[in-house]
Amino acid sequence: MLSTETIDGVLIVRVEERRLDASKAPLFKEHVSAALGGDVNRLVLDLGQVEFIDSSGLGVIVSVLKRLGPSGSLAIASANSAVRRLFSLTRMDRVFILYDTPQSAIENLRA
Amino acid sequence: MLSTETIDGVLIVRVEERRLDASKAPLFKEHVSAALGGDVNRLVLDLGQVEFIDSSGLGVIVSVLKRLGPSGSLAIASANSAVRRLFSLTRMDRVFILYDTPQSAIENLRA
Amino acid sequence: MSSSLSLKIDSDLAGVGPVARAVRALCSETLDELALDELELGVVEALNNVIKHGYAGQKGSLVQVRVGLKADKVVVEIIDQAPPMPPSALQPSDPWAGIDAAEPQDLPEGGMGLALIQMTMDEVAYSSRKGVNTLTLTKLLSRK
Amino acid sequence: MSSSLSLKIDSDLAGVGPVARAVRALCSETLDELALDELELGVVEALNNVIKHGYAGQKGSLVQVRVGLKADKVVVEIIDQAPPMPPSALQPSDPWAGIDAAEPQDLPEGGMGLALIQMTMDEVAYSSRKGVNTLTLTKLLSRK
Ligand SMILES: Nc1ncnc2c1ncn2[C@@H]1O[C@H](COP(=O)(O)OP(=O)(O)O)[C@@H](O)[C@H]1O
Ligand SMILES: Nc1ncnc2c1ncn2[C@@H]1O[C@H](COP(=O)(O)OP(=O)(O)O)[C@@H](O)[C@H]1O
Repeated sequence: MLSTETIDGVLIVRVEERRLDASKAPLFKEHVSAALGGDVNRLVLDLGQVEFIDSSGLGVIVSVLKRLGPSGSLAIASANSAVRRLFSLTRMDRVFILYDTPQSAIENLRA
Repeated sequence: MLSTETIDGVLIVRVEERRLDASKAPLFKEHVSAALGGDVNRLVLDLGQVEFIDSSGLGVIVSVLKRLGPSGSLAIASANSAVRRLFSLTRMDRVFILYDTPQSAIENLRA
Repeated sequence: MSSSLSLKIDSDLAGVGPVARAVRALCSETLDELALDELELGVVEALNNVIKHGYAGQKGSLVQVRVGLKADKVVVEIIDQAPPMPPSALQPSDPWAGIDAAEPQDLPEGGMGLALIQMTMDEVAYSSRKGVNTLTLTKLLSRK
Repeated sequence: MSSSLSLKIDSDLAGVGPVARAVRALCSETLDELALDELELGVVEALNNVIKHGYAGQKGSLVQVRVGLKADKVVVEIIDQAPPMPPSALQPSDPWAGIDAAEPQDLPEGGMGLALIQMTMDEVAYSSRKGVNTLTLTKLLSRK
């Protein structure tokens, strides 16, 4: 469901599902929680393989942001047009920054 | 429906349709025929934008090969897996060479 | 071309994705990509709600999806026989009110489905008669 | 999950693509990519035949497509009320016999549809009763 990598203290979580929807949200939440160790507070969510997210999937992403706490940051990378539309409809594009590639997200979190 | 380009005497026909099927085969045949001037005999059919071809579309491709005559050659470029499957099911992969890119097709036709 | 499609699926969240993609595919020559993205999202949220809330997440019941392609619009009907939605559910709501000033801790994690249905569709209607609920979602064709 | 879908479309070649993609989407969690490619091709050829030959290329008649997702197979039925296929049409044929030795001029440009339907499907059955023709196409799930 996901794979992770750490670069310069930034945790990259690559979602390996085509759809993050209500049928997968509970398991997705478990897996991301497990990936978040105690001291991670900068995270890039790589959505390059994701074609579709619904409100349940978005809810999990918001819950991750909350878990990172006030000092944490969560950037979104490689969202396709359908996912970008979800973020703009729900105004979550004001809460999360959407980067075209994981690389540019990492650079910005590091800076 | 298609755009053309000539490189070193090789005519490249880029199909600008997602599906080449029975609903479009007659018009496709007209357009390719128009693109084939009198003295073209080496042609690359670039299927990079094509997601699906049925037997009617394949029939048009075969008709183009026939029009090129005994000294002509027709190479296929950038066929996706569905199109490759059609070519192998119909054994047309023994008649046409399928190249991954238009560039490699052109190089081989030129040589 | 005017055509209709009727799909019957089990009330299983795992079936929602394939059906939503089928609806999208059926409308793919009629709507543009942005409208297709919105349609797919609205249909998914509506089906999820029927299964999660109407049928309390239980498999084994039928949900019907009807798609009508008209000259000027696409109409998707979602038909179920679960207990109907409370009328209050359909009142316009904004789960993101005050989001600009909000702390992350205040952001909503749920309760966004109905608002998304309204935002992605041009018209939303709901009727419940003789134990049959019909949610009618309409997407108008953009005048190209 | 066992589910069923029923699509009714006008006998218009322009409608075949969206319907075939909808069938593909519906089976997308059930079959692998290669099987989906084959299913889509077989369904397109069958629908084209009904419209081109059964209904002589005329719009205005109905063609119904039913998709059944079973535990071990996908069954697609194509139902029409056109004059039935001649029994000879269904005899196994090989439009590409002798293709290895053939000159380009001898390659077939048509007459490949029925052969492709047989090659892409695991089972093909045809019945014609009381003016209703049903072509049943079955794709078995590969045992993963
Ligand atoms: N089909 C339905 N049947 C019954 N109740 C529903 C239905 N759809 C929505 N509701 C009610 O409306 C509420 C809001 O739904 P929604 O905005 O989709 O958010 P969520 O599903 O995340 O709770 C639900 O919590 C539920 O109480
Ligand atoms: N649904 C059908 N109804 C009537 N005749 C059909 C039907 N399908 C196929 N046929 C007959 O079988 C022949 C072979 O069909 P096919 O192999 O699909 O090739 P093509 O469609 O290119 O002719 C057709 O030319 C037609 O005479």
